[in-house]
Amino acid sequence: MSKTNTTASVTFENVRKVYSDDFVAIDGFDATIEDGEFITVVGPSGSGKSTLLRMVAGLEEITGGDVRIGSESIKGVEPQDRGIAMVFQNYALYPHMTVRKNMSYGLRLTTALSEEEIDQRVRETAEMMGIEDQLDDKPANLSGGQQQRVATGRAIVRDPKIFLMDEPLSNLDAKLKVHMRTELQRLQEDLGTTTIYVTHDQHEALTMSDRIIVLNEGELQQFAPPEEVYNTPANRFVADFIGSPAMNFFDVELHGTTLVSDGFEYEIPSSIVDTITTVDTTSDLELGIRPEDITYDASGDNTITAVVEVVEVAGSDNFIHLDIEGSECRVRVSGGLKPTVGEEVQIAFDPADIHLFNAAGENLLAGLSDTAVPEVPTESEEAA
Amino acid sequence: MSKTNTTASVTFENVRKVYSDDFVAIDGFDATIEDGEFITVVGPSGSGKSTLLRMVAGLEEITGGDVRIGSESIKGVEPQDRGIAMVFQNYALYPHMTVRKNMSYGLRLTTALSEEEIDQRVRETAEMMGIEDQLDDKPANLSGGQQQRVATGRAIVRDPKIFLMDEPLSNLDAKLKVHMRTELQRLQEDLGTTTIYVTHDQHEALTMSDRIIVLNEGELQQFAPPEEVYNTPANRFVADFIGSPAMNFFDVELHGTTLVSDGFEYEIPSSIVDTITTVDTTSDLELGIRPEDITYDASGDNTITAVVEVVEVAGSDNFIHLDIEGSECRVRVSGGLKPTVGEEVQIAFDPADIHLFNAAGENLLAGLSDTAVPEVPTESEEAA
Amino acid sequence: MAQSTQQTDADGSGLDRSKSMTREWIAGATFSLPYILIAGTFLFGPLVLALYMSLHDWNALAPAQSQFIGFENYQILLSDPDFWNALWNTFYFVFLTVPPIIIGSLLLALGVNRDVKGKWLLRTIFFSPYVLTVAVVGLLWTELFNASGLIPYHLGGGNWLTSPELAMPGIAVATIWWQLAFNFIILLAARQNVPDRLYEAAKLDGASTGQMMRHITIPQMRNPLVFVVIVTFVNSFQVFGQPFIMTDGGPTFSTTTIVLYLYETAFTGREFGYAAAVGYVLFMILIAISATNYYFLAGDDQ
Amino acid sequence: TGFVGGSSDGIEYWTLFSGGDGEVMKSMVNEINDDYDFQINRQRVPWDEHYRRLYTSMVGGNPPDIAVMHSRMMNEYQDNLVSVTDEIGTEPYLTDVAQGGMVDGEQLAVPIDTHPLGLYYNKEIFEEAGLDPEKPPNTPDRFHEAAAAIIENTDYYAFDFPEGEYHAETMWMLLHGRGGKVLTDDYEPAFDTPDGRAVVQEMHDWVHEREWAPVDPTAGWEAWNRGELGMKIEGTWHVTIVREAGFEFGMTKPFVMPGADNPVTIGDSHTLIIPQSEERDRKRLENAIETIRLLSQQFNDRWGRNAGHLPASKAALKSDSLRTSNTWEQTLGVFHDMVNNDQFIRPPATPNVEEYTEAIYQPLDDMRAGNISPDEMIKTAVNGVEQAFNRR
Amino acid sequence: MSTESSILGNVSLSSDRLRTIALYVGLYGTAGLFLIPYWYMFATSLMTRELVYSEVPHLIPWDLTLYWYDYLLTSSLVVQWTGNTIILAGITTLVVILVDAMIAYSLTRLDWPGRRVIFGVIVASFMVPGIINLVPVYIIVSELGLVNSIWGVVLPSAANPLGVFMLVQFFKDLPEELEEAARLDGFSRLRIFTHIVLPLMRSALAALGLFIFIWTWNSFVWPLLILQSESMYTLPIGLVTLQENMGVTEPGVIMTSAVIASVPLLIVFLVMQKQLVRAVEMQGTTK
Ligand SMILES: Nc1ncnc2c1ncn2[C@@H]1O[C@H](COP(=O)(O)OP(=O)(O)OP(=O)(O)O)[C@@H](O)[C@H]1O
Ligand SMILES: Nc1ncnc2c1ncn2[C@@H]1O[C@H](COP(=O)(O)OP(=O)(O)OP(=O)(O)O)[C@@H](O)[C@H]1O
Ligand SMILES: [Mg+2]
Ligand SMILES: [Mg+2]
Repeated sequence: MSKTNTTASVTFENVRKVYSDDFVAIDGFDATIEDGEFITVVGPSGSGKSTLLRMVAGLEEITGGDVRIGSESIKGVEPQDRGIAMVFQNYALYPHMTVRKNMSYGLRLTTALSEEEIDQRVRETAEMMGIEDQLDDKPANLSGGQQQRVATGRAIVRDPKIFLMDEPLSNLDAKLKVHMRTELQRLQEDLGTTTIYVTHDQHEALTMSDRIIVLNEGELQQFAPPEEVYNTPANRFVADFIGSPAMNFFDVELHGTTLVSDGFEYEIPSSIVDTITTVDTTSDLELGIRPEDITYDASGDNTITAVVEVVEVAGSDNFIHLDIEGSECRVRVSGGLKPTVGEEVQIAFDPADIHLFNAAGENLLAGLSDTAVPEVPTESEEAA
Repeated sequence: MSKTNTTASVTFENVRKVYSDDFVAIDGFDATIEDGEFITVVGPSGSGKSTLLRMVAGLEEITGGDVRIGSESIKGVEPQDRGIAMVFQNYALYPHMTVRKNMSYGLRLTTALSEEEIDQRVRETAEMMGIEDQLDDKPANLSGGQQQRVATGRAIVRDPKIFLMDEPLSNLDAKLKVHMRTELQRLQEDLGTTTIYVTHDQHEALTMSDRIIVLNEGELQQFAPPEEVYNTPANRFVADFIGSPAMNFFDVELHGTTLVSDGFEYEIPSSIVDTITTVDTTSDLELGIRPEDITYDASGDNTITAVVEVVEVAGSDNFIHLDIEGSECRVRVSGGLKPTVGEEVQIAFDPADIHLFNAAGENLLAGLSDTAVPEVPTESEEAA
Repeated sequence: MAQSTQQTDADGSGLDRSKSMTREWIAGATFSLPYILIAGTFLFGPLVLALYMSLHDWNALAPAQSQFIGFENYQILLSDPDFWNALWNTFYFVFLTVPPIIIGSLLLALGVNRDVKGKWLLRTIFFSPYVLTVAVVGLLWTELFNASGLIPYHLGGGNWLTSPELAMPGIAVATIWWQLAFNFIILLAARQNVPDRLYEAAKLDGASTGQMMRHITIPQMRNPLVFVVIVTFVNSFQVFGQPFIMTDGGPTFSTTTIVLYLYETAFTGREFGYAAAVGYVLFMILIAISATNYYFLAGDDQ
Repeated sequence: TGFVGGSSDGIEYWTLFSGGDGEVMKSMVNEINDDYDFQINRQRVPWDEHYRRLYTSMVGGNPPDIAVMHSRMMNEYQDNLVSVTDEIGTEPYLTDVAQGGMVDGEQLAVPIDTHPLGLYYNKEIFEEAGLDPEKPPNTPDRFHEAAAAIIENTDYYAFDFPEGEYHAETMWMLLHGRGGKVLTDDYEPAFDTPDGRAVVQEMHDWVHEREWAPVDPTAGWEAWNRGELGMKIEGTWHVTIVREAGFEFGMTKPFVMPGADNPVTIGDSHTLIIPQSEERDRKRLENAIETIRLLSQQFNDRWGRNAGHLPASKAALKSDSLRTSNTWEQTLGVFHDMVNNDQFIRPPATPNVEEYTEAIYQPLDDMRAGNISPDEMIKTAVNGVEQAFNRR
Repeated sequence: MSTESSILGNVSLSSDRLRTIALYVGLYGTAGLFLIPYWYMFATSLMTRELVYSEVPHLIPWDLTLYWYDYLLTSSLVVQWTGNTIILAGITTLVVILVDAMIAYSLTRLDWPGRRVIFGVIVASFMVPGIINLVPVYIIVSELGLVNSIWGVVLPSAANPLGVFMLVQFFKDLPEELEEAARLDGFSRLRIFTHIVLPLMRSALAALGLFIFIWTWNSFVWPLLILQSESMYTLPIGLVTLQENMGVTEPGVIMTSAVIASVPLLIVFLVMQKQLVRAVEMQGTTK
């Protein structure tokens, strides 16, 4: 990879990865990551997130298709020559070397820098990461957060065009995780380095990234900014995977402008009906609605009757588990509200908040919502 | 423990536990758990939760004080004769025995039941737990949730007067945890067995229990129903420990009816002032306010100016980290709101929502809030 | 950097793949080469040579003059009373040593695992014979068993090692003292690996100490136990140094074990081909014993 | 020297001598090294391991240049030894002894000594038992009397005899005295005869009937060393050991078997051999032969004087230095007498020497330990000897 | 619960105590028996000749002498033998560790065809009784001209299947990410092996090394066959040559030589017991 190639965009072209046991881990993956973007890859365990990252890093062979950094294919390029740096889940710090050696090793082996230059770069990076006092410690003597910083520092010091991070925060406890999250985010904004960040924590994905890649079973589900993924999931999988507690789903059929399920009927506006009726069948639909979009104890038309089953007190909010003729439905209510179990209640929700999926799981309202939520994309730096 | 003693209340009387290395794990613990109650014990790691439970179980000796089940002391009673059953964090299933043998082992050893009776009881319990198909499997072949069910089933089958559970769900992943939580809760409601449930997850504690015991460093901090613990924490420790994200704290001094901190001033009603001024000093106070009790972008009097530092997108909600002249403050806002970093904003909060702690950490408004929140205790079954 | 040439073969995915695979193969082969060479030369080569020798009337001083005789050595062996005597002695020795070593080491391991004072001291004492060479063990116990030695003085029986009844038990005692250590350490570690929580659960289930032993400890330690049983069997079957030093097979060949017999036919009798045949028979017996043990002890798992 | 150097210069010479005779051999070799223009690397190999090592070294093709060998062991090696008939010959040596190195008219081994068995006795105990310490028990009757007197008049054991290999040699010696044999010429056991049974019975009775000797040979050895045992059958080499024990001793002919018309002593001899080797050049071979000549002739009187063995060289035997030595007076005179008077036999070199010897001494040891009867002993030994020759 | 159960409680308490007493008696009694041979060895080595040869065995050397030690140290090559043994055991240990670590690394961390088969063969070779091979190995070693050379002793034991087996278990636990991080840092395989794997596996290698060291120190038959000159002997062989004096045994010499042969190892044992325990445990967990 010649140094003149400074554009650090990453292009995946029909990438395929088959492990030696004929297991297809990534299939037909296409995506283009712009220079400077912070991209998060989410998906359930085993969906191929690490595989994707490791192919970019050169730790796994690419079975089919191609990956390009800038305009040049990475095939045949040695890992250390790809201009990438990686942060591992368990940091992969060399336990027997000091922080200083951990950070300088790669430089010493792959660059022609003098000892002084290396030392200076290590020191600058350590200062940036706030670990200058730990330079002579061994990793085992550092706290989790400090280890994380060293791992990140080791990546930064090599001045890569692309950062690859595989669940870099998952070994930290909850509080530290939040802290390091913002730290990493700031850092990336300062450095402007293209970053691919793997996580299975949807929280991290929503918080940190310019755009999110949602993977499932090796296939790309959606590649969009966080709000879009949250508000306009491309399909049922994304809708279910993103959001906590998860979206409620109900099997429904469309009769005229009414969605009919086993336990309730719900009127929808004709604008939505128009969109839907372009599909083959209207009898095998799924209605999705997020717990926070449901109004508890509503009155008026178009409400649904439900019975309180369990009340989960969670401090700031309570979650009410409702039973709608056999289907379960979760509703988020404010912390003060604590109904008695067995109580009957009316709920309602705004048709603008509903999601509708066909039998194949596609979001039938995706186009509609897109226009209905014009503020997407917001402040992502796609154009950088 | 004679069988005629059917009341399954548990009384701790000045209980003390000193480990052989002179480490005081529990000190002067007093509490009474009523028959049929679901009690959760929470506290940070090392606070003595497991120790407390294990003393009841008979796995640790009681160094001082006494524990009574019903009216009789458990001292000198063999564990298997105490009428208790325990579910361990990692289940402690016998790996080399089938599920059936795991469940029947205790019955076979301690009761005079015939093989058929034992078998029937095991089968009934397994059906209740939904593991009847796994009866002939070994634990290693079960999923985490199934193992959890077996462990619970093994406790239930012995028909104990008291369930002891030590972090029974902590080995499950997040989704399964929520599921098993409601399952356990329902089960306990059906069986009505007194339950002492140890967890370090405040979420579980708030959701599941009739009353919560908050422990810290071996000492009882608060013993009250969930809402009371959340709304009227006995002290700063409880306030900080319960609630996520945690409460915001500010060092303040009281000047007249104004709370003065480094970064802001805040007027409080005189009713509160009256309560406070009974204490020694009013210069060393701490003001606490939960992120969800803060109004973002407020106007009018008594507002505080802050600068947006980080925006955490979490789907349904966003969390804004604000900087108030050096102090950090988190605010929960709705998912749609996404301010720019660096923006200046006004925030406000209702004096009814504030908490005030003295230097010793005591909640100065505890009595006040108690009256302000009359619905406590609500539906807990204390009187059963 | 300098990869411009490789950039061009964008379509050469197969090429790229095989190149990097080949590199890993070469690295793998290079790292294994020393071992493979050495093992081939000094372990497997000789094994084949031994088999070849066992099919010959081997003339060691002039190998070229050796005669191929097929399985005759094996046939002779089967009708050789000395072989059967040695085999019988070996089984007797196995019988005398294996159960005490296993049961003894298990008991000591369980005992030391308890919360006793001086655990470290006890472990050190029980483990220490492990570092002794067989020469020292043999000579030491020869002195102890000597007619004027400590053991006959206190227990009677004259010189144990010259009595046909007591010679083998004497060797067995020395062996037990010496070999217990290894098993003891393994079983101690195995016992310490059994999670405490299982005992706590069993305690709540009302199990007595004996029941915990039978229902938790033994099943939980099964794999190490199987290992220890097999290793003890294999070692006892190959016993050589102790009778070699302590009795030289006597009195009247009552302590001549199979390996001692092999050694003597090879180096005293100079019947290398025949000795190789004895070796191969021993090899088969060891495999059979290990397989049987494994089958009976570990067989019903899964 | 040591580990790193190795040792390939000079003549490799393997001996099995240790203790007293080891020291003597060492000083002889040192002297040769000092006085001659070649070097000898003397290697002392443990007694038990000597032949195994020698054989395996020949198998491996790197034998020493010279090795010590008992003449009875020759059979296995005779095809692979260098003949020295022309260079040395049998002339300088006692005829009988030199014959041990001859195979088909070729001289394959050169003797340095012979080391027969004798009867050592403790003069102090003799005195205590009322016996004349200067009248050695050199006939069966005198032996019997002496033993009875010691048992009668002292608290000591009367007698002891060796275990192991020399146990078998002792039996052979006694048997031969009665005209018997251990093996026929066809290597069949020849001791299941009235004479054989008598000998075995006698050996049994020493211990179990008359209780002259302790059951445990180690106890006997220790008692002898403490000066608490009257008489002991031992070889020539024993003189260097018994001198250390600190009591007055004498030695006589071991004619202890009643009814032996032609009593003999038995003794193998140490010989020197040159294993064939392709690696050895002419010069080296010559040096090796020279070494053998020196050890078996020039230095041979010293070997007798200091190591206690009866020298094989006629010249050495006649030399003044030997004749006037202490050793000659204490033991060698008697041994020489027996050799001169045809009261001496050599165990012949047969195949499987070690095996059939073991087949005899194991049951003998067993019988002494009281485990089997004389009849059982003979039966076991007959089987064992047959087995030793039949296996192949 | 009533008085009944509290009586029961007392009974169980005292039976607990009885059990504890039995446990202590059993363990310390056995430990005492275990120590007797050592005591006898040390005591005899310090006894005068009279005591050694006395009719009843003595446990207390009331008449002390260093005669036997003096005798052994001055009239034998004991010191040199000790040196030889240390050198031999040291070199063998290093070679075994290097060779075994290399193949263990290749078996666990490199993907090449046939490695499974090779690992299986190595595991199986564990079962081969060494004695079968004694003669053929000797023939091969002498063909290679290694007789009477230290390498003739070292090489035949250099490929140690047990060592491979133990190290494979350990290398498996080394996080793969470390190696990947190193590859991204531009390490070659060799460099990964020498700079990452070996340093990180130090304690496992130390445990294995100690095990091999003791094993080599104690080996008898093979060095005896290969080392033909007295000045090259190892301690165990040398000591056996000492007590062979035409079938004469001197208990004083025997026990003293036993002391000299075992004391160095007993000291190593006391100092490094932890590593040794670990090495043994490693074997126990291999199945
Ligand atoms: N070396 C390999 N050989 C065979 N299959 C593999 C290999 N590595 C990964 N896989 C399989 O490929 C799939 C994707 O693995 P990958 O590690 O990329 O998942 P992931 O999304 O990172 O999961 P996680 O969140 O658990 O880290 C999984 O099913 C995994 O079992
Ligand atoms: N057997 C013991 N000996 C000595 N100290 C102990 C022992 N068991 C526990 N402790 C100490 O007692 C304190 C309380 O331990 P305990 O296990 O009850 O904590 P916990 O609240 O259950 O913590 P966690 O949430 O980590 O399970 C800890 O500081 C612990 O180190
Ligand atoms: Mg992954
Ligand atoms: Mg705990």
